[in-house]
Parts: sequence; C-alpha cells; structure tokens
Amino acid sequence: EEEKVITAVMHSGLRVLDPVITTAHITRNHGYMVYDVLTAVDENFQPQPQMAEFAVSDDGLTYTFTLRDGLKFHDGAPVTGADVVASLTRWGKRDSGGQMIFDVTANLEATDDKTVVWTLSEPFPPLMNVISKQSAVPPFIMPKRVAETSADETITEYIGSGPFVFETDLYEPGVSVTYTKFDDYVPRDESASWMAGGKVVNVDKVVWTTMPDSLTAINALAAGEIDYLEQVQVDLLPILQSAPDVTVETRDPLGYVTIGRPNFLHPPFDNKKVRQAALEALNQEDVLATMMGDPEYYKVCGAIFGCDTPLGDEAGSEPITSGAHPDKAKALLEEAGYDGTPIVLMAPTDVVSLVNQPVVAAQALRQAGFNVDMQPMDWQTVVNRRAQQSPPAEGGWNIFFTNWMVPEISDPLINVMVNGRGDDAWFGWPTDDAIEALRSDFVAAASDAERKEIAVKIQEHVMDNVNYIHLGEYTMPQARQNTIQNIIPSPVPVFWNMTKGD
Amino acid sequence: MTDHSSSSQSAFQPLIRLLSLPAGARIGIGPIFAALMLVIIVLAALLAPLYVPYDPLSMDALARLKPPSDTHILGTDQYGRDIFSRVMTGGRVSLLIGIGAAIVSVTIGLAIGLVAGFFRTADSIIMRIMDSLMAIPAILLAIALVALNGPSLHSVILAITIPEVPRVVRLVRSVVLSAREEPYVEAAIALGSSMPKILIQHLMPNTLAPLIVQGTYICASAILIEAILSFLGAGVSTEIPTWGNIMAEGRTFFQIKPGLIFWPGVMLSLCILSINLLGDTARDLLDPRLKKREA
Amino acid sequence: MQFKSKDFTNAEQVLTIRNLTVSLGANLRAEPVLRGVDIDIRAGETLCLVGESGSGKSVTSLATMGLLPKNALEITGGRIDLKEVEITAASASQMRDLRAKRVAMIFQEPMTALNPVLRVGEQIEEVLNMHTDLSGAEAKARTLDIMEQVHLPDVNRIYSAFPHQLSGGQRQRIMIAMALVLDPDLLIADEPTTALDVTTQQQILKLIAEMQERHGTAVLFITHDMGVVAEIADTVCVMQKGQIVERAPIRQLLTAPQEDYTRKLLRAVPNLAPRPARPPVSEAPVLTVSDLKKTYGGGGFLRKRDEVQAAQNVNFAIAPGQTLGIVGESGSGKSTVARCIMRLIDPTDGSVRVANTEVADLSRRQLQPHRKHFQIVFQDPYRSLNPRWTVARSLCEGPINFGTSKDEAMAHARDLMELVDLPRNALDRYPHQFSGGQRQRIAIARAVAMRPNLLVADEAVSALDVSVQAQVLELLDDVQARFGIGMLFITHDLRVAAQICDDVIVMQRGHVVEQGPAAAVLANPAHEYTQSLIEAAPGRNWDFANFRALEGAAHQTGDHA
Amino acid sequence: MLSYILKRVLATVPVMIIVAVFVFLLLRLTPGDPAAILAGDAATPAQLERIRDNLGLNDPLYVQFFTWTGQMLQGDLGTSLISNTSVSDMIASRLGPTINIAVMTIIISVLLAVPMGVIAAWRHRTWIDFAVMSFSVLGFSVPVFVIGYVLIQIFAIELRWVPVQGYAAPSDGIGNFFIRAILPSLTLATIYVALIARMTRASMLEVLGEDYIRTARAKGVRENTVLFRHALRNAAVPILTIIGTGFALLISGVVVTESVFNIPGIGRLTVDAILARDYPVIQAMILLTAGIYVLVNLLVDISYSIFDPRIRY
Ligand SMILES: Nc1ncnc2c1ncn2[C@@H]1O[C@H](COP(=O)(O)OP(=O)(O)OP(=O)(O)O)[C@@H](O)[C@H]1O
Ligand SMILES: Nc1ncnc2c1ncn2[C@@H]1O[C@H](COP(=O)(O)OP(=O)(O)OP(=O)(O)O)[C@@H](O)[C@H]1O
Ligand SMILES: [Mg+2]
Ligand SMILES: [Mg+2]
Ligand code: NI
Repeated sequence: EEEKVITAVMHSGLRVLDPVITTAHITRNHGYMVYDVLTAVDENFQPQPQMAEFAVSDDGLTYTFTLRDGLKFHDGAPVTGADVVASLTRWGKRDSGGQMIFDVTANLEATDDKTVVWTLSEPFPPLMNVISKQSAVPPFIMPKRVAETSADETITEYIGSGPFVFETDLYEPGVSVTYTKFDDYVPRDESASWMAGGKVVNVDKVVWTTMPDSLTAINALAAGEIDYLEQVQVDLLPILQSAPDVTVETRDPLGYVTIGRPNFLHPPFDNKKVRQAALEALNQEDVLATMMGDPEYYKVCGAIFGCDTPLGDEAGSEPITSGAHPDKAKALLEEAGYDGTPIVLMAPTDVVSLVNQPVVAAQALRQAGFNVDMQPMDWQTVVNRRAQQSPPAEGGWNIFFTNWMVPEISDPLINVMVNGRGDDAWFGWPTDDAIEALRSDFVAAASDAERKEIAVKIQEHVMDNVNYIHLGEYTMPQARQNTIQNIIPSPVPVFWNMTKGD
Repeated sequence: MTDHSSSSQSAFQPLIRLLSLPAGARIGIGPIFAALMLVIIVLAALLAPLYVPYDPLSMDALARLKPPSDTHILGTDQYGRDIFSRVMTGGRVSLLIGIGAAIVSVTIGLAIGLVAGFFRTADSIIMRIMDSLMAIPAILLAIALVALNGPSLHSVILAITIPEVPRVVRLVRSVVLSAREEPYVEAAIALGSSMPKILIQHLMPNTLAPLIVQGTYICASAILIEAILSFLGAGVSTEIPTWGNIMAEGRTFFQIKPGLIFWPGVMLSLCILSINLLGDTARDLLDPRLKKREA
Repeated sequence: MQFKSKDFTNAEQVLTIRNLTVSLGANLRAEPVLRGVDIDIRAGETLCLVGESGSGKSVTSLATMGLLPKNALEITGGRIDLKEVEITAASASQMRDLRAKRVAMIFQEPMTALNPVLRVGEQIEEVLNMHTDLSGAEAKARTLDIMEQVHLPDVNRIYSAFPHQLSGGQRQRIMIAMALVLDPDLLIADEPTTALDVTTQQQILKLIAEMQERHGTAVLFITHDMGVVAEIADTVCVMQKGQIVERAPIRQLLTAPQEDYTRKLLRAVPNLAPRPARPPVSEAPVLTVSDLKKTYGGGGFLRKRDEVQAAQNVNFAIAPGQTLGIVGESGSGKSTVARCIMRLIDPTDGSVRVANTEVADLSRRQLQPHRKHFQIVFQDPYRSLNPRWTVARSLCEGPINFGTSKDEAMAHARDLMELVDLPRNALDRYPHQFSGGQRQRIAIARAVAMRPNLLVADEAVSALDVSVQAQVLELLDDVQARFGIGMLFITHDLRVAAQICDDVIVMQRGHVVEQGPAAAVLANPAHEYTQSLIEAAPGRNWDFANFRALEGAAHQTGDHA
Repeated sequence: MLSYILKRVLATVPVMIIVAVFVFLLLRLTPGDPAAILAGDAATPAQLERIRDNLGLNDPLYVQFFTWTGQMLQGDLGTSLISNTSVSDMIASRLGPTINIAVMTIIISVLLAVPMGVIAAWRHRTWIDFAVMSFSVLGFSVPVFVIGYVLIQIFAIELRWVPVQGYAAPSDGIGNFFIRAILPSLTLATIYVALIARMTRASMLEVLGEDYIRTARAKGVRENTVLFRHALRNAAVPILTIIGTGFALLISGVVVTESVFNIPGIGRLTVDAILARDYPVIQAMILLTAGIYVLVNLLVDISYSIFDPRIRY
C-alpha cells in the first residue's frame, strides 16, 4: 500500500526542539507529536488520564499517578516512574505554574516502575489543571537521561513516548521536520478530545514545512502541492475560493487575544490616568478589523480571560470595546497633566501577526493627543528591548504589543500580565498589591463559583488600573485539502486522529 | 584634430571641460524623455503634500482593501489608507533614500579612494578593508545593520551606503591610479605643486564623470534595495511610506489587490528606469573609453 | 641617392580612383573629407601618398578597401576601379570576396592590428579558409610557406605564437604575410613602419619591395616620412586637405617640386647633417649626472619579479645654453634617464646635480623648492596639459607655487604667450581648442615660465607633423638662446637630433654606447650600434630642404649651412 | 600560475580575517538576545540570564571571539544557539539548493545575455540595440520579488506548467529539479541578464572599434566570424569580471527568491539566523558567502587566461 504522507505548512519554522526550555508554540506543537503527557485536558477543560491514572488524597496533599501498561519510548525502553519524576522536575524549573507547585512540594518520587507519588506541603487545588493544560510548557515525559539536562540548556536527544517519532536526519531547522508513525504506541481506548483520549495515528508520515511567504503557501495549497495550512491570512481567503478541493475552517474556536502592554516604570504610563487615556483612545474593532479584515474571524470582547472560557467576563471593558473615545482620552490626559512626553512604541516589522497593532494604535493614540514615537524594529529587538528597565530615552520603552492563545491567558495564574509583583512581574513591571491579593484569594478559593467571582474582580481591576490593554479576540482559519479529514478541533494542531483519503 | 569649438558653446565651456564631454556630443530622444519623466516624478513626489487627497497615514479599518472608486482613485490598502496618496507621498522618501545613499557613498568613497589612489602606504590597508566589505553580501550586511540600528531612515541609507562605498573607492582609485601617470600630473609635480593640490585640483576632477555615472546607479539600486529590505522586514518604518514598503506591505495581497504592488511598482520602475537611462547616457557621454572612438 | 626609375607605361592599370569624394555621413554641410581625389597605380608600381596629418590619406585607403566607418563617412562621388571591378558599387559580400584576394592592406600598428587572442598562424590561415578550398593541411603548409617568405625565423614555433609573444617587426611581417598570402593585385600599406624603430623599418621596407618584385603587386604606400618615400616610391602623390595637390615621379618631386605646399613639406624635413657647433661655454654646468643607474622591478612577494636595468652608468654634463641629445631606439632607457633627472622616479644609484644642488637623494618635500630650476616638456602635447584647465591656469600653476601673486603670474603668462607666438587672448581657452603644435608651445611656455636653468624635452616633437615640428624646434632654439637654458633633448629621430644638439649620447639597452659632440658622433659614428642607426635612416643621403643630394654628408664635419 | 593562485589564496586571508572580526563585532553590538528567542515569550529575566550564561554569551567579547576562532581553525563551525544542531550540517544541507539554482541562473543568464549584448553592439544605435538595452534596464528596475510573483502567477497559477514552489535536488531526477528550478532561476536571471548584456554590449562596442576587427574585415572575414571569433573573445574579460562581481547581486537575489519560491537554501538560512540572532550560524554564513565570493572571483581571474593569452600568472 502506498505510504500516506501529510504535508503541512505550519505557522512558523521549528527551530527549538526542547519543549521545556521554550514557550514557542511551534515547539509545544512538536512536543505533542513526539512526547506524551501524564494527564491532559479535554474539550471541557477537564483533566483526563493520558499516560497515567491519577488519584488525589482527600486532604489535597498527595497525588498518585499510575502509569498504564505498554508505554514505550521510541528507542524501545519502557517508560518508568523515574523518567516521569525527572521530566516533571525539569519542567518545574521552567513553567511558571510548575514553579508554584514546586514551591509547595514536599516530595516527588517514583515509588516503583509504575507509580509516582507527589506530596505537597500545603494544598494546591489547581494542580491537575496546571499539569494537564495544553499551553505554554506542558510537562512532557522524556527519558530520565534526557530530562536530567539542566533546565537552562537545550536537550540534544529527541526521544519521547508520543505517537510520532522525530526523524533526526530529515530535520532541517526552520525549513522542515519529518515525523513517522510510532508503531509501538498504544493509544487509549477513549475517543480523542482535545489533548485527551486515544491518539490514533492514521498516516505513515507527517512533514511540517515552513513557507516564509504566505502567498506562496496559499498558492501551493490551491495547486495541491501541500495538504494542510495551519493558519491562513484571512485577507487571502478569496484565493482559495477558486480551489474546489480545499476547505477553509476554524479549527480552534477559542483563538487568540491581542494585547498592548504599557511600562509602569516610566512616565507617562506610570500615571494611571494616562493609561486610562490610552484605553479610551484605542478601539478593539479598529485593531481587529485591520488585522483580520473579516468580522467572521474576530470578536470585539473585553474579557481578559477570554470570552468563551469559564472565567471570562466583560466587566468594565466599555472604554476599549465601544469604539475610540479621543475626547475622553484628551480630557484624561489633561487631568493627568500629560506634558507631551513622547511614547516609545515598539513596532516589530518581521512578524506578520504583530505588524498591524502598533500601526493602528500609534494612529489612535496620536488622535487622542499622545505624542507617539513609533520605533520599528525586528521582533528580536523588541524581545530584547522590552526587558530593559531603563527610561525610554535610554533604550527603554513605553508600550508594546503581542498576542496570546486564549488558553494561555484564561486564568489569573496562567495569565502573566496580571502578575503585579513589580520587578518580578512580566515586562512592564507593575507593582500592584491589589491584584496580588486577588490572585492569592484565587489560589485559595475553594469553589468554581468563588473563583469566578474573584476573576471578575481581577477583570474590573485590570480595566480600571489598565495593567494591560486587551485588544480583542480573533481566530485564524486553517485550510486543508478535502482529502484530509477528522481533525481534532483544538488550539494545538494535532495530527493524530487525522485521516488522509485518496 | 580640428578645432570644433564655436562661440555659442562658450558659456558651457567650463562645464563641458570639467566633465570632458566630447565637443558636440549628441543626446538622443530617449534620455531626454527619461529626464523629463524623472523631473515629473520628482516634482510629483515633492509636491505630494499639496495635492494628495488624504493623509497617507490616516487609516480607516472599515474601508480596507477597497477597489478604486471616486473617493479613492486607486483604492485603499489593508489599513484603509488611500493608495494614491501613499504612492505619491512614498516617492519622497524613496527618492531621498536613493539620492541620500548616492551622495553619501560617493562622498565617502571619493575621499577614501583619493587617499588610497595616491598614497601607496595607505593603499594596501584600505583596499583590504574594502575587499572585505565587498565580499560581505550587501543584503545580508544591510539586514544586519538595520537590525542593529533599527529601521530608521538614516540606518537604511547607511545600510545601503556601506556596501556601495567599496565600489566607489575602487572606481576612484582606478581613475586616480591611471590619471596620476598622465604627463600633466607629472608636469604638475615638476612645477612644484604639492600633493594635496595635485590630488584635489588635477586628479579629483577626473573622477567626477565616472562618479556621476556611478552615482546614478547607486541611486537607482538604493531605491531597489530599500524595496528588498522592506520585503525582508528590514526596511523603513511603515509609518513613512516608501515605494518599497508599500510594495512589501502589499505583497501578500498581490493576487487580491495587485494595485498595492502595481502602482508603487510602476512609479519605482519608471523612476529607476529613467535614472538608469540617464546614467547610461552620462556614461556614453563621459566614458573616456567610449569617447575615444568618437574622436 | 638612388631613386627608383622603372617605367610603367606598359604595365597593367590596377587601381583607378576618379574624382573620389568622401563626406561626413551625418553632416552634409561640413566640408567633404576627400574632394575629388584621382589616383592611378599600375602593376608593380609603388605609389606613395604623403601629406600632413588629417589630409585624408587613410580615408582614401579605407575607401579603396570598402572599409569606411559606417555612419561616419560616406562616399558621395567618384568611382574606384580595381581592375574591372567597381568598388563603390559592390555589395557587401562581393566586397568580402575581393578583400585579401584582390586587394589587401597592412596597418600601422602591428600590435593592435593583430587579434591578440588568436594564434598568428590561425590568423593567416583564416584568410585561406575564407577564400580558398584548401584542406586543413594544405592551408597550414601554405601558411608556413608564406611565413618563410617574409623571413620569419622558426616558423613552426611562430605559427602557434600569440601576437604579444612576437617583436614589433615580426608582427608586421605576420601582417604582410596575411596580406600577401593570396597574392593580391593591390597592397595598401598605411604607415606600416611608423611604429617601428629604424632598423626594423628598413627590414620591413626591404621585405615589401622584395614581395612586390616577386608578385608584381601594385602598392599604395601611405607615409609622412619623406625619407621612406625617397627610398621606395616610384610615384608620389601629395595630399592636402582632402585633395591631391601634386603628383610626380619621385626624382622629379624631390628635385623640382611644383607646389608651394610640397616645397613647404620638404623644407620642414630636418637634415641628417649635424648643426654647426656652438661655441663651447666655460661656465659651470647646469646639470651634472654621474654614474646614474635605474633598475625597475625586483622585489616581489613570493617570486622575484624580473628586474629591468633601464639605465646604467650614465655620465654627462650640460652647460648653460647648450643642448645635449640622447638618442637610441625605443626602450633603450632614454626616458628613464630624463625621469630620474626630473625626480619623477627615484634613481637607484648615482648623482644628479642641478644648479649646484644634489637632487638625487632629496625627499620629495626637500626637493620642492628646487623644482623651479628644472622643467620638462613631454612628448604628447595634449596629455601633458590638463584638459580641464584653461591655458592661463596651466601657465600660472608653477609661478603661484613659488610665491608669485596671481595677478603677477597672469601678467607674466600674457608675455609668455607672446613669446611662444600665440595670441594673448587665447589664455582663456582650453587645450583642445589648440592644434598640436600650439599645445606644445603652451607646454614649452609653461616650462619656461619657471625660468629654469635646465629644460628636459622628452620626445618633445615626436608627436608632431614635420612642418609643425620644425616650428617648435625653432622656438626651443630661440627660447634657449634668450634665457641661456641648458637643454636635455631626448629623441629617437636622428634627423632631429642632428638639427638641435651640441652633444649627443647614444643609448642601447640601458647603456651609453657612444657620447660626444653631435658632429663627431653623427658624422663619424664609432660604435657599430650608432652606425647601424645611421645606416638605417631612410633617405639619409638626400637634403630634402634644399631639393638635392647630400653628397658626402656623412663625411662632412658640419660647417655647411 | 600555481604561485599566483597560492598568492591569491594567501591574500584572501587578511580579507577573511577582517570579515570575521567585522561580523563578530557587528553581531555582538546588535541588540537582540538569542536566549530570548530560545526561551520564548514568557521567560523571566532570571531564566534568560541563566540561559545566556549557559550559551557563553556573558563571557567577555574577546573570550567569545577567540573561542569562536579557535573552533573555526579546527574546522568546527560551532552549533546553532537556537536549534542546537551543528552549523556545518545546517550549511551542508542548505548549500546544495542555492548553488544549484545559482549555477542554473548563471547558465541561463550567460546563454541569454551574451548573444543579446553582442547583437546590440553589432547593431549599435538601431532599434535592436534600443530594445535590448531597454529590456536590460527594465531588468534592473523591478524588484526581484515582483518578478517572482509575476512569474508564479503566469507559469504556475495560470498556465500550470510548473509547481508554485519547492525544490528538488538534481539527484531526485533532473527533470524534477529543472521544473522546480526554472522559475527561481529566471527570476534571479533577470537582473543578471541585464548586467551581463550591458557589459557585453559595452565591451563589444569597444572591441569592435579596435584595429584588429578592421583587419579581420580587411581579410574578408564573414560578419558572424568577426563577431564571435574575433570580437567576443577579446570582449570576454570584462564580461567575466561582471559575472564574478555580479555574484554579490546574485546572493542578494537568492535571499528573496528563496523566500518567494520556498527553497531551503542558504539565503533564507542566513536571514532567519540574523532575525534570531543565531550568532554562530550568521558568522559562519557570512564568512562562507564572503569566501564563495572571493573564490568565484579568483576563478574568474584565473579564467581570464583562457580567453586572453596575454594574461599569464
Ligand atoms: N571616422 C571618422 N569620422 C569622422 N571623421 C573622420 C573619421 N575618420 C577620419 N575623419 C576625418 O577625415 C579627415 C582625414 O583623415 P585621415 O585619417 O584620412 O587623415 P590622414 O591623412 O590619414 O592623417 P594621419 O597622417 O594622421 O593618419 C580628418 O579630418 C579626420 O578628422
Ligand atoms: N615603470 C617601469 N617598470 C618597469 N620597467 C620599465 C618601466 N618603465 C620603463 N621600463 C623599461 O625600462 C626600459 C627603458 O624604458 P624607457 O621608457 O626609458 O625607454 P625609452 O628609451 O624612453 O623608449 P621610447 O623611445 O619607447 O620612449 C624599457 O625596457 C622599459 O620596458
Ligand atoms: Mg592616417
Ligand atoms: Mg621614452
Ligand atoms: Ni577633430
């Protein structure tokens, strides 16, 4: 029988192969191909067993994981508790949620080949959510020898126990990566649901290629040269209309948010009124429409934890959702005594999904009376510069923009922008004791209802204090040949379950 | 040799001598057309703020990618900005980059080239450095430099200039090397003229004609390189419209809205075409090797 | 002097040019370049076409070959008959067929006339391949044969040599072989020996004569060297401004020229008899050169570059008002000596004293104040003036360097213009607006403006027409007498040397082979190299200026005037 | 000859050293942090600092420089900071496509441009000359990516003669290679053709005015023999030179063309590396391209002697 190969164009090239050291989405996606996880969330955000069944003691201090039978690494070695412990330990050094868990960990050990016991010194209710989550840095299980690599160094061996085998020889960083079906993988019996359930592989090989030019990628899909396009620029969809063999659809209903982050250390954004002025000046619709073009693919929505997530709520978001209010902004600026200090706005030029926001925002801020110094630079420079705490005139900055996947911001523990710990906070460094208090309450909260209540308070606080500017949600359509079927509708594009017809 | 001078030319004599144009040089219709076109393009760009209907930066998120209409004669781009206003205004910066890069690289190259050509000791060191600069691919160097300084106007000009400098240096140096063997330079030495005087008064004018030619090519290629840098995400900020970044921004819409590439492309190509044509004409008129045949 | 005197009345007419008019193609209003030229040449005859530069000699020959530059020159009247073929009416392919077979041509510069990237054998053979059905081997044999005939040595080696590997004389032989390989009826030679030194020139002239004898070829020979004319011509046509002004058998032309122009042309030819010696001066010499030595090259990075010993053990002195000539064939080191004295290059060894200052080892900066004592006039008057500068600026440059004010320098420049017999108002003009002779005058004026003690003239008249040359020489003489300047005069033309020098140095391959008063050296050469030089000078027995033979000139001591 | 080559090769040493120092300094002074690229968006400053330490990016500059040059001298180009793969492996797998496309481009360009230039010079100042020159000036005036898009639109999308994108090595079948390489090569060739055609024309014009061309005509040689046997070889040296120096342009074009046609070549590798501040890769790539440039021009210089026997080393 002919080999079944899926050629997929992913949103970016795979350059980093260590899914623990980096938060890059493409590497996370790669991780899900090669590695397996202990537990995983299903489409209802509920943690489900994957490699292991789990049990929580009544006091919420002891978690016991029992590995299921037949788990094997790609080199044939069985997966053991020791591998799990080493992998979790390394992950705990990199993931922010993981760090919090390890802060309260009393003991983590493999009691035998199949059993891992995790003992806490105090309860940490969201533990299962954190280790089952599908975003940022999932706790992938690697062989012990690999997982013993320092968390600040990249691993050099790419062996997992996941459904696909990474082909080292065919790997070209940034260009293409090839995965073959791992024949010894034993899927769970449940049907697949998001990251949970049976990972049944129906093809022999998956090739990810990168096309630096989005127009070329679309044309290649239309011409039948590739099978699958992870993200399609909405403006280019008309090109696919004339391709009857291609289907365009939204795989991931949650999508992304786009945000702007002010710098709290320096004028004028150290002034709450000025931040509020910026919130008034900006308008979600303008940004989203410019980015996406078609309203079908964006949503004006003020919920900082995401519109369709359990914690999502739009409280206090009118300034940003109800259009631009330059007059209100001007009044606020007046009130704040804004003296025309230029706002250094960092504008990346080389990341397609980030070029529009700064341009639109700069224009809107100017209309509201801000003096904007938009400084274009490549994304690398943004990344480097946003870490600078010096004043804007000396190599610092005032505001920048970025995007997140909704699951990455969907609760106050994951969402790094609601961290208010000053220098330890995310870039922008707000010192916000109020929000920290709310976050502690959130961790301590006993019930979902209580958590939701606290989340709404955080939402209101963020809108008032303008910890960051939530600019709305959007989804990216994917496109596939009609022969490609049974794609799981999850934020992470996964290649199990997927079938390829003839 | 007959005496071709006539009194009517006398006003232009110094210029003609300075450029050592062959007397009675004829200029065809093509170059005149090119010059005319260039004048129109330059004027259109310079005066753009006076006549374009919209602020090239003003956006309208709800009027994106509109086809040509009465309100937007060339339609709008992906930010809802008026393409006509942007293309016309874009010429200003593109031309500035072209002319800026030409002037800067010619000036720097001239200074270095004169020194290298005349002072044996400096020559080998300077030329090694120039060889190295030449060997580094211009585009890669430009990307790196723009990444270094941020894609501001002057860093783009700088990035385009640096790889051009060695070419100018080579050119000036070769002219100086051959001119310094000319008997009139030897005569000047014999007449007791100092080195700087010989360098500036006797040798530098010889470089003028080739430099004008080279300058036009640098100007043309700078405009083009700016477009390529924009394509690679290392061009001038999109806040400052240039033909290059209008095209680069619009490139993904090539099939949806070809006007985004077409109009700036046409302006850019016409402009480069005329500059190149003028450069060719200048070369035909000024190149002593070709001139030899006409004499 | 033995002139050719063959009778051609019964010989077949090979070339007949009637009323040929050639105009500048694009410009109908301009003067035609040729205005009604008539020429007849018969089999075996040598017709020499003489006249000043630009008179139309080359255009006539190119018209005959059908090779006038397209778009530039056009035949607008008359006809050219090559035996029965009318050339002006021939099609391009007919013309191609005629060339080499019926009419062939030798050009002046043997280096540039041969294709530098093709082996010379191939270049000759190409003619055979193009026009005959010979097989490869036959063509090669024929090529080697013709190469033998032109007395090329070691033909098998030369066959596969490239032009740059041959000497000038050998290259010209290749050209001749190429021209004659198909035995054409007419051979056109446009200044074929001007670029060669006299000894080689003599061999080539002999060779052409020999080939002509053998094949009965008609020859149209273009030259401006009257000496050559005297040696080889049967008939002479004198051209001026596109017209043939006089046509006569050689003896008649040289003894009884009819036209003023012809007379003027002949008068300007300098004599090989040395000038009368001027009274020796007792004053201290302006220039003393002792043991001067210059070696080019050497050094080199990985491999030692070839050294050229361009001048060795040169010793001489020049007194004020006296002229020392350096003669010798091309490459013998004449210019090297001049440039060492001028310190345009640094001598390897030896001493050069100018006006009591040792200049050989001064640094450039130290030398600068002494520059005004010695000046130079170069061969090419066009290139030695900055084409971008007005004459005034060029003339003032030197004095201003030595502290003269601008106005003063300008005033002086006006006087100088007068001195060199140019209109004062010409000061604002550029070099290209002057004729060659005028430019050389300006160059001389510029040198004289510095009031030097020593004037070095490196081939200062070689680029000029004989008539212009005579004027410039006169000027130099005049200036020298007026300011008492010592002069070093470099030339390869023995006639010029004879006319202007008090003393003469003969150089060969960097060595001085003979040295002494002009009268002694030129009239009684002691060294065999000098002898061969004088032997080879064409027409050396004829006193052109006086239309008579120079009987016993070689033995006279110089007091005839 | 051998000593000349040796000398030239030795002369490239200082050039390469200057390039190395220059590139090294340029990169270290450029803002941007490979550690940040590696760690992604959510890393904390402390984490970044530790990664930088691990990568050796916190060592003094001179230590980093000598470590790097030390490695280089042992033939070790280092490992990518980002993907942790060996730089030599990365280059090895990326060099082929670029070289193959470049060679094809040069072949196409020379085959097109030289006859164009010859004919333009031969018919100097006629409409043929004008047409050839206009075309070549046009080739200079349109950005490479536009040419690429237009070619794709016509030949891949409308006519469907060739695929839109992609690369196949000649070892995968020469036809396969050809059909994918033709559009990128043509795209790259436009500017190269323009360059070579102009130089051919100018050089031929000069040669056609030489005495030996007149000699050839005086011998009754046919016109095409005059042009191609007598003139072209003499005109070859400047044409070769421009092919050599134009190589720099080719490299610039490659960067863009590889993007547009999705060719996994070294142009993209370098741009990606620059944007990711992957220092070892950038350094190796720029040294490599500089080296190739120098080598190509050395080959060009040596090849002069094939065309012009006067040139001997
Ligand atoms: N290609 C050309 N285009 C225009 N004018 C020309 C051309 N060739 C020659 N002439 C003109 O024709 C005239 C005669 O030139 P020609 O070359 O025949 O002179 P000549 O007698 O051979 O001089 P010389 O002794 O210097 O070789 C000159 O005035 C010259 O300027
Ligand atoms: N710059 C130089 N480098 C090396 N060799 C040189 C240089 N200049 C001249 N020569 C050589 O030195 C020798 C003498 O040259 P020079 O120019 O003095 O001869 P010349 O007698 O003036 O000849 P001509 O009559 O041709 O002007 C020649 O063999 C020449 O090739
Ligand atoms: Mg002539
Ligand atoms: Mg000389
Ligand atoms: Ni003239």
